[in-house]
Order: sequence, then C-alpha cells, then structure tokens
Amino acid sequence: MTKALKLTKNTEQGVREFVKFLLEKGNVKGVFTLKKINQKGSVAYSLITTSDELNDAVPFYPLMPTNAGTLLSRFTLNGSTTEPIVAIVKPCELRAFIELIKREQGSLENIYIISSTCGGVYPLKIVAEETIEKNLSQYWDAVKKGEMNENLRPACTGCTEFTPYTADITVDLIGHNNLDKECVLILNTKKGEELAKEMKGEFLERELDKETLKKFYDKRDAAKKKLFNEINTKMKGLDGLIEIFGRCIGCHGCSTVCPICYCKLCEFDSSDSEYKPSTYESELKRRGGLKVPPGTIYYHLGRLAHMGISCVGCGSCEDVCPVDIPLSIIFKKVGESIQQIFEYIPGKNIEEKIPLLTYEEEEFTEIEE
Amino acid sequence: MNRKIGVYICECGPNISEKIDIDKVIEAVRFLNDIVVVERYKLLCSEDGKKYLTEQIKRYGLTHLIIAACSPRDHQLTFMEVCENAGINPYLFQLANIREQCVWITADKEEATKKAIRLTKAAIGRVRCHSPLEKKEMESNPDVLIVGGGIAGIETSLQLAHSDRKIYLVEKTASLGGLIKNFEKTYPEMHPCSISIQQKIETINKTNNIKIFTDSEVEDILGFFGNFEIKVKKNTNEKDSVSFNVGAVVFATGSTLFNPNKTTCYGYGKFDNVLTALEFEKMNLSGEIVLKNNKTPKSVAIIHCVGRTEKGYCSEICCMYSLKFARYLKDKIPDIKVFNFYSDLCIPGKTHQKFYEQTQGKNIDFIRAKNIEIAKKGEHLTITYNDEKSGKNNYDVDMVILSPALEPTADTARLAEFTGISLGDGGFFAEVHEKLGPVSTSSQGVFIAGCSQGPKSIPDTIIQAEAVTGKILSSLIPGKKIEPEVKVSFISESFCIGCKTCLDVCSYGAITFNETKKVSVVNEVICRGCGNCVAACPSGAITLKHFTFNQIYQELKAAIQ
Amino acid sequence: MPKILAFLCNWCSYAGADLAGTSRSQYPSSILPIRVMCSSRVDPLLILRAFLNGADGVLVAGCHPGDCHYQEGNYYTRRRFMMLKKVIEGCGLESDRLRLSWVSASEGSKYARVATEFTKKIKELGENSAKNEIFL
Amino acid sequence: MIKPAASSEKKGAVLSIKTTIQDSIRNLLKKGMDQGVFDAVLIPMRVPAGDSFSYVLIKDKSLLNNAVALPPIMSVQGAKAVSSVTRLGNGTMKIAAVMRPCEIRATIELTKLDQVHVENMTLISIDCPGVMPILDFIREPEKAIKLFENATKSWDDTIMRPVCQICDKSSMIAGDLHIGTLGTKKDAFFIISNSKKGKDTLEKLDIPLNGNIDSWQIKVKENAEEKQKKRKKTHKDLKTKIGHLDNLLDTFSQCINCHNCMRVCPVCYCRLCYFDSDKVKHPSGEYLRRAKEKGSIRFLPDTTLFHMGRMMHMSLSCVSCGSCEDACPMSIPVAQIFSMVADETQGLFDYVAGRSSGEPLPLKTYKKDELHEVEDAHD
Repeated sequence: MTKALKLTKNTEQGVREFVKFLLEKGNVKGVFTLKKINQKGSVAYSLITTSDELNDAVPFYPLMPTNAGTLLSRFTLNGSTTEPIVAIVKPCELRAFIELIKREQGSLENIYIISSTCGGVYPLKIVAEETIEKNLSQYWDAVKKGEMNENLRPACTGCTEFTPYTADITVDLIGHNNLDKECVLILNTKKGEELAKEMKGEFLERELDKETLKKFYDKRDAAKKKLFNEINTKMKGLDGLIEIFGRCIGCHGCSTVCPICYCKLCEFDSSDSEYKPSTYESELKRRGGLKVPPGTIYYHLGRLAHMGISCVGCGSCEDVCPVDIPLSIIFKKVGESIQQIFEYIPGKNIEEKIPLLTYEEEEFTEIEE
Repeated sequence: MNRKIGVYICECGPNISEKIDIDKVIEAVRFLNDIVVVERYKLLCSEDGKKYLTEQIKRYGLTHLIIAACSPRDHQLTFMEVCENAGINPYLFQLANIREQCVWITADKEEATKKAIRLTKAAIGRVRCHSPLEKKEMESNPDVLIVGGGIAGIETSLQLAHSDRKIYLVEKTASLGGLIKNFEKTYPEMHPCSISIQQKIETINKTNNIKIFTDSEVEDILGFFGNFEIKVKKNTNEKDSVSFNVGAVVFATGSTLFNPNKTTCYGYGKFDNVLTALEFEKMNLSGEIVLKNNKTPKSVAIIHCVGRTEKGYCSEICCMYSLKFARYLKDKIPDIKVFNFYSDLCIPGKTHQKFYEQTQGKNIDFIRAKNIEIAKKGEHLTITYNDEKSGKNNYDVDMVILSPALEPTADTARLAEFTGISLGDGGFFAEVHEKLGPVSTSSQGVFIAGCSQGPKSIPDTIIQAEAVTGKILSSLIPGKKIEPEVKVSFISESFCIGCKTCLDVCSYGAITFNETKKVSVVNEVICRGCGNCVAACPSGAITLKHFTFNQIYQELKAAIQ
Repeated sequence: MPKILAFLCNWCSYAGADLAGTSRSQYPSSILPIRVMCSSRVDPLLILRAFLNGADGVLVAGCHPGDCHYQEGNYYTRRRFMMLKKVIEGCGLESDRLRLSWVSASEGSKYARVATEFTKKIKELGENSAKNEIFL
Repeated sequence: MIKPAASSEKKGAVLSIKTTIQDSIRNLLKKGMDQGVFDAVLIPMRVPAGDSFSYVLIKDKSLLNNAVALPPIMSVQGAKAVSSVTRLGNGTMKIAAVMRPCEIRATIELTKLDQVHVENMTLISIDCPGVMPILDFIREPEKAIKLFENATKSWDDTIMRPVCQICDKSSMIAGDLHIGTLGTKKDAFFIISNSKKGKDTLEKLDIPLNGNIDSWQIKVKENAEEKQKKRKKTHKDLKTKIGHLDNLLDTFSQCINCHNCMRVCPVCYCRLCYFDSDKVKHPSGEYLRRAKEKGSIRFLPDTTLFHMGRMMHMSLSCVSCGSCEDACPMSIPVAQIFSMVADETQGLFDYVAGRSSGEPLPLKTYKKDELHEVEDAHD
C-alpha cells in the first residue's frame, strides 16, 4: 500500500488548495498548471506564483492546448529550475517530458510532478465552438463512473496509458466515485510524501483501484483496436497512403506541436530537402508530373522513423492539422508497433535508454535473411 | 564551379571489354551534363594507363574524374594518386566497379552492359556532389606512457626504450615488479623467478630514457593518438602532480585476485590456515610453509576454480600455478599430503601436460569436486564436497590454499573512461578485435598488454608486450607526421539541438559536448568516419565528409533511374 | 529486371560482393551496389528516399554482429532497420522490399545467394509503384 | 524580374468558350506545350482521393486534363509552390503558372526577396471569386464543388474565406497574363497581357491582341469598389472590436503556438522563424521572474509578441490571401486582423504588396522627404 492524502473537498478544489498550501508555505515557488483565461472555456498552461491567481487554475480541465511536455522542456531547457515548482500535467504530457529529458531537452530537478489518471481531452476545436462548458458535467460524470467519454480526441479514445508512471503524486480520478466530494492524492514517491507532509487532511494507505482501472483499460483497448482496424483498412499500399496524406498542405504543424519533435530545424524543412531545378526536371522526365511542394509521403514516413519510437500518442498533431488528417491514430499505431519490438514504453522510466541509442548483441536475429 | 567531368572506361584487357558493349556505355553517358570526354582504354592501372589519364586530365582541363573499372578495393588508391599528380583533388574522383560487381557476376552481355551504364551514371551523379578534401597532417609525439609496473609494463618499457623511445612508466605501488615479485619460481620450468624480474628492474632503473613514477597514479588523459596530454599524481602527496605529453598509451595494469570472501563456503577470513594463492606465494617466498601455530602442515588442500562460477570465466593460469604449489609443498615438506580439488583442469600448450604428469604422484591427489565447503574441526579444516562417483565426501586437512579467479584491477574502469575505450567481458579492457586486434583498443594510440586485457600467463604477457611494442614502433614514428582520417563527421552548430544522441552511439568517444553552446563537436582526429552518428542524428546536423546524404542520394538516384 | 539498391559496408559486405565476382558466382544484375563505410551510415531516411524514388528493393548488408569494423555500428543498423520496417509495414507498404543481411568478406557465395533470393522475392512483388507516382 | 507593364502592353483578346472555360484554359495550355511555348505547367489538380487540390508541375500533357485553373480551395498558396520550384534557380524549363491574383502577388513579393526566380515562368492569373475554407471542402467535396460552381457564376462570396469576402484585388493583374471572366458574354472570356513576356506568349500562340476589354475593366472596377467599401467597414468593425490591447490579447490568447499561420504564409519565407529560434528560449529563472512580477504568466508567454512580430516582419508584403486563417486550428481571425494591419502599413508607403515587381520593398528604400508626421517637430 502506498501513502495517500485525502481532502474533503471536490477533487479539483482539493488539488487547488493543496498547491495553494505549497505556495504559501514556500515548498514551491511556482505552480505550473492549466488556468482559465476567459469565460468561453479557453484555458492555457500557466506558471503561477501567487495563491490568488490559483483561483482560476483548472488542473484537470479536459483540454490540452499544448502538450505540457514541450512546455516544461522549454522551461528547463537552459538549465533546471532555480526554484522548486510543482507541475500538474497529464500522463502523456509527463511521458513526453521524460522522453525530452532523455534527449537533454529539459530537467526534472526541482520539479514536483502531480498527475492523475486521465479521462482524455476534447479536440481544441471545441474551444472555437465554445461548447466545452456544456460538456463538462457529463465529462466528469463519466470519469467518475469509470466510463468513456464521447467526442474526445481520437488519440484519447484509444489511449491505454492513462495512468502516470513517474508522478510524485497521482490524483485518483478515473472511477473514483466520490471525486466531487473528496480529493485523493496518492503519494507515490518520497518527494511526494515530503511535499504533502504538513497538509491538513487525512493520511491513509491507499492505492488506485486496480480493478476499476482494468475495466477502463479494457474499454479503451477495445476502442483502440477499433480505431487501428479502421485506419488499417485505409492504409493499404502507396495508393492508400496517398489517399490519406494527399490533402496534406505541408504546413508541418504536426511536427511543430509534437512534443517529441524537438529539433531546432526539422530536417524536412532544411535545404537538404529542397529540390533543385534540375531535380524537378529529372523527376518530371520520369513521372510526367509532380506535386508541388513535393515530399509529402516522405515527410510523414520520415517523421515516423524519427519520432515513432517515442510517440506518446497525445494527439496534438491531429488537433492542429488544418486538413483533418487522422494523424494521431496513424502515429500511435505505427509508434506502438515500433515500441513493442523494443518493449519500450516512452516516458515510462527515465533511466531506460531510448532503444535506438543502445543495442543488445543478441536480438532481432530473425530479420537477417 | 564549372565542372568538367571525364569518364574513362577500362577494358581491363579482355576482362571487361569482352563482357559488355563498352561503346554502348560511352553512348549512354556521353551527353550527360558536365561530361566533356568519355573514352575507353585497355588497362588504366598500367603505367601507360596512368600516363594516359594524366595527359587526358591536363588536355581537357578536367575537374572531376570517373573511372569505370575494377573494385575500389583494388585500384581506388592508384587512381587517386593519378588525380593528385595531375592536379585534381583526389576526392573529386569516383570509381565505378563494373568488374567484380558487374561483368563477373552475369554472363548476359546485354544485362551486364545495362548494369554497367547504371553504375557509371551513379558514379557520375555522385561525383557531381563531391567536394575536395585536404589531407591533414599532424606532428606527433613519439613518447609513450605505460601504466602499470608489472611484467607487462616492464617488458614494454624495456622493448620501447631499447628503440630509443622516451618512456613514462607509472606504478601505483612503491616498487616495480607487480605480482611476479612474490613468486619463488615460475612454471613449468621451475626456475627461480626473482633472478629474471630483478634483472629487468635493474635494467629499467639504469635506462636513462625511462622515467619511473612509483606510488603514482594517472590522473587524466586528454587528447588523441600522437598527442596525448597526461597528468600523473603522487599517491603520497595529493598536490604533487606532473604533466607531460606522449603519443601513445599502454595500459598494463594487470589483474588482482577475486576475493574469496564473496563466497562464504571457503571460510576465508574466518578460519585460520585458509590462504589465497598470493598469500601462499608470499609465505613460500619467505622460506617456510607453516600453519598459524608455527607447526608444519601434514596435509594441504589446493582448491582450484575459486570464483569461476561467479566471474563466469576460466582464468587460464590457476590450474598451472596450483600444480606449482603442489611442487613447492613437496619440495619443502616431502611427506606432505596434497589434495587438488578442481572443477576442470586447464593445462593447455606443449609443455603443461608434461608438468602435470610429473606433478602427479604419491600423496598428490586430484579430485574433481563440486559444492565444496570448508568447516573448522578442532585443529583441522574439513572439506566437504560432491565428487563424480561416490557423491558426498569429505577430507580433513591442515591447510587450504584457494586459487581464485583473476579480475581486473580497480583502475581499469577509470582508465577506460579517460580514453573512451570500453570494458569487455569480466570488466577487462576490451581489445578492438579478439582475433585481429588483440592489443589495440577502440581508441587509436591506446594499447593494452598483459592481464589487464584478460587472465594470461607470463609468456603470453611477454608476447603482448612485444606486440604492443611493434604496434607503436610501426605506427608512431619519430619525425613522421600522422595523417588522421579525412572522411570524418562534421556537426553543424546551427542545426545541432544538443540532444547528445551522437555521443551515445559513437564507439570512439570522438564527439564531445560544448556545454556553453550546448552543441556536440566532433574531434576530427579521433573520428574514424563510420557515419553512425549521421544516421542517428534526427536533426540532420551531422555530415560525414565524402559520404554526405546528397552524395549517396544522388548516387542511388542515378543508379535506379 | 528490377532495380535493387544494395548498401554495402566497405569492410565486410563490399568485400564479400567483390569475392562473389572474383569467384565468378552468378547472380542477377538487378543488384546495384552503393558502397558505404559502415552499414550504420545508412540512415533510414536514405532507404525511404530510395524507396519513394522507385527502387524496387533495398538491401542493407554489413559485417556480422560482433565483427563490425567500427565495433558496434551494425547493432545500431539492425535496430534502425527493424524500426524502419515497422514504419513501412505500419503504413501498409511492402516491407518485404527491404532486406538486411550480414555478409562477411569471405562470404562471396552467401552474397550471391542473398542477391538471387532477394531478386526473386522482388520479382514476385512486382514493380514499385512509387516510381511514377505524382502525388508523393 | 517582371517588367512593369507599359500601358501599350495591357491589351486583351476575346476568346470563345466551346465547352467550359476550364476546358478552354486547358486547351490553351496544351497548345502552348505543343508549340514549345511552355515545357511545363504549374497548375492545381485534384488529388487522387478527391478531397483536395494541390499544385502539380505537369510535363506530360495528358495530365492537363485533370488540371483545374480555378479550384474551390487554396490548399497551398501558389507562391509557395513557385518558390519550391524556383528558389534555387530559374532552371531550363519554360513554365506556365496558373494561379489566383493574390498568389501571383505573393510571388512578385518573393521575387524581391530572391525566394523565387521567374525569368522562365509565365505567370497567368484569373479572375477570382474567392476560395472556400479548406475544411468546408474536405468534409463534403462534391457538395462544395457544386456550391463553388454556382458561386463562380453568380459571383456570390458568402461561402468563401472571410478575407476573400473583403478582397478588392481579386482581378488585379500582377503577372504576365490574366484570364478575365468578368463582364464577358456567356461563351467568351478575355485574355489580357500585362507584360512583354505576356505579349510575346500570346503572339506565339497566334492570339492577336485586338479585343475590346472595356466591359471587363468596368466590371472589375465596380467589383473592386464594392469590395473596398465592405473591406473598410469590416476593418473598422474589427478595429473597434480588437482595437484595445486587452481585446487583442484576448483574441490571441486562444493561440496555441502551433505557428501554422506562419508556416502557410507565402511571404513568411524564413527557414527558421525568429520566434522558433533560440532567441526566444529563456532560462527558467527568467520565466519565474516574469511570473512573479504578475503573479502568473501564460506558458509559453509572448504569444501576442509572436503575432505582432510577424506583423512587423511581413505585413508590408501581406497579400491577404487568408491561408493563415484557414490553417489556424483555433479559428482565430488572423487573416482579417492581418489584412487590416497590412492595409495600414502598406498605405503609409502607397505600396500594394505584389502589385509590381518594379516597386521596391518599402523598408529596403527611403525617400528623403517623407513621414514627417512621426518625427518630433524640428526646433
């Protein structure tokens, strides 16, 4: 059994008060969390340093404006944080951050991580439609009962990694049927215990309910399989790929928002990827015609080859795609198939090496021949 | 730049000319961009051929050269030399292998011709993207650092000093000689050991060009082959440290014994009269073999293979020195009873079998045993074991000698890290190749000799010392500049995102990280040009000279079009 | 005749391919060698580009595991290759058009066999349709 | 460089339509290819799935059958396509590029920044009724095609991108040739030359420039005036809506920093945007310090700085094509805001982005006697 802290407040309020306590007590100097920025339901990640400002914090709001892994990386890219902060992030965001740290793009030092079992987020377009507030009560109702919500990001609908691996504190959400009356913080690490030590509340021994989560997992897993099967029927041969990616406008927004795409300048935007006039000429000789700008399929396959191993399946890519390409399911599916061969879950363990940066002498002997 | 590419197809006598239609190849490439001349010639690698090429290069003012002929493994260097002499940078040349990998593998003349055209076009596509590369030359320091003053270090020092090399010999203990100085005799000839080792130490002390640091440790090794910067500090005085430069480094740090304490079954450290091999050697060297109570032992058990299971390897020499111990015992206490408990006897080589046979005899028993345990029983020690036939058995003896496995010294890992070489099985220094490069390491200019590379006998150690000497004398020649590889990797600062991926995959430690700029930097002298980092870098920030993305891409594109 | 690119490492596989020639082993002329210093130089993106440019097959050949001239390059090659195969497969493309093989300098006959087998396989798969595709 | 049109060169011809105008344009291009006037044509083509159009550089004439000179959407701004083909040089192919006026204007802007090389290119524009938002098309392509067809006939812009609805340059000729569909009889269209190259091209195609294009000019003028009014009104409304900093901040607060707007912008040509570079990546202490000053900062901060910075960088060259708004996942009215700012900044210098390659970029030149209103009064 793990130590836990129970507060008799609804979960969001409880967490808010907990981080307020941390700020006021000076345990942390900043809180990184989602915060409401207007009445239309827009939220943004914010770095908050006073408890007043925390009143607008909505740590578990079902939206992901940007993957927080990217943001925490940006925050700690040029040196770990000088003062302790607590960050409240979703499991896939935490995993993305860990993957980035493995690539020297950030540091966990001095950062306390609070995460939760995650019920998924809505696509961002819901903000433009201004309909999210209407959905909220239904959303939390489903989370409470351990049921799946509809109309989430497809990546979330098919997400089976909804429990954080390396959070200091995990907030019990999925299937926690008292979450509107109580707030349960599971203190996974010494760091987490230390942080909660002086908070007023009931300390108990408690873990996440495995059975509830297993049931939830099964539902998600079935949904995932369904999504994968659907995309598989489309991804047949080069023609199939062209059907899917043919409408790509080459904005590369998917890579801009991808937490794993951390390069300064993407190889596919570099001069190496430009066609010379003579290249066009020789290509035209052969093909008779060529899409301009060229390289759509190469870009997407190449990106898969670059980041598929670390894809956390957050779905940001699909959300920003101006032409609605089902990127998140494609990347999740191919990403997972790569990850499986290396038995690697991105972001699960900070000590675990990225599979492509290491090897075992005896492995994959079957691919030769 | 206006390219003027000349293409020459070698008939290679009848080898190529009879197998393809060379004229068709000429037709196919004649009108490609930048091609100013396409010719055939009977044998381009001949003296006449080379002269011909030189004339052609000058006549047409060629800037790039393509030769379609044999494998680059045959004549690449020949033609690069022609280029150089004719005033073209040798890297603006490409050889299309239309012999070994074309005409010789297909009898169909038409198919072979088609393939030859593709390969020639590929070479042309590639050469268009070539950039001139300049040979680099570096002054090198012929001096050598030798770490470890045991037999391996001593021998290497002497051999190299004999060839007038300046040697820095660093020994961490107070005196030279290593483990051997504790031995009375060496097997199998049973000659007194002290004579030979003492002689060597005396010679070393007398040799002017060997600078000896005893009680000292290497604190840092920076740099690369030909130019290492060494820092050595005195163990006795932290502040007493010296720096000097050498061109090569030899690790001869030897080995130490597996600590039998790690397994409780031998009672080592718990019961009196349980000794390790080294303790026994020392006792024997001091003259008398006695028990703790100063009595002479009547029976002794020598236990082979101590730690073999734990370490996972056979230490090669323990069986032989255990036999030597039996001889010591018999020499000094003729009516003593000696039991040898072993799991496998390792007595290889042309002389060892005889030594074993001569050792066998009255009151020397060899018992193949498993699950050995030692217990105290009054004045005696009881050895319980399982033997092959009768199952559980036991003997009482007065003294037990343990022959433990050899393991690398504590310094090994630290030194490996300084130089970027890896540790192999058992934590010993890893050689670059088990068979083909047994004393070289992955870091050019860093060599290994003796037991630091793995357990071995004195003769094998001497062989390695001699091998290292040869390696150094032939590669690090005074006054001769070293030519580092020019086809090395280069990292673009503006593209590098600082993820250190390249550092992880480089086998040579050739990439370092600039912490201020947060970018990786290739040390061009250490880089061997494999290109692993290029493929690993997601940002496309690394270029391998002469094997750039574009060069390979244009080559393959031309090949399949 | 299909067009198969063969990335050969300089030290083992290129030498093995040369040996196939000097010992006059016969194999289809479909194989178009590209010499690289180490198989680990073969960036998955290079293979992708070759594939999208219409190469009917891509063979990557290097030293046997443990024998890499650069110590461990081929272990990385293997991982990258495995990953690329998954990408190709996952996208519904024919991953059988890619092949990895270890060919030592003394394995001329193995090289000839691999070349022959692979060519046969590629012939079964037919032409790579990427060759004339406009919307790539 | 495209020589500014001498008035004598702005002449037109009236061509008849046998089946459809699209066919007539295709035939004209085919003829050009047959006669070696063009080696290739850069023109939109429907993608195999039918759910979008993309620019295709065509050499094989038969592919022209699938080309569409005026597709309902602008998936990639044409100037980006031209840049992709010619950024590294003119090449040897003579290319006819068929695009919308704003795409050609963006191309002209890029000539001033050396991002395109159009010496061997004939830029052909066409009267533009606007383009539909791309998702409207993707979601129901067949329906969209019908809607667009009707809208083209009636010149009804209600289904188009918001900035298209206020575009007063939808018939502006900035390239070499222009296809006029306004003010024509049912079975005819105009082809108008705007440069020496355009005139020579038509000559080679045996099209004499003796047509009367008055009716087109009148209609274009009418149309532009009407749109201008609408534009001014929209901008005015917008200004009252976002005119205050708070409102501006609120508008951009939705921004999620995906930078799609910048990525699709034809005149944002930098390889690596300043706002993606190391210059905007700060040490953690700096972020904390800023958070402490205000009690809280958005993360990432500086979203408005990005948008305003982009305005500084590109508004003088903004052609109000609307690509940015189309690509914004948060439906921020970026294009409308940018068009408003662009009108003001370009107005300062009497500059119209892409009107003519003869006009230098305003910030690359100066007049000794100008803009005194921004100076402090001289003592």
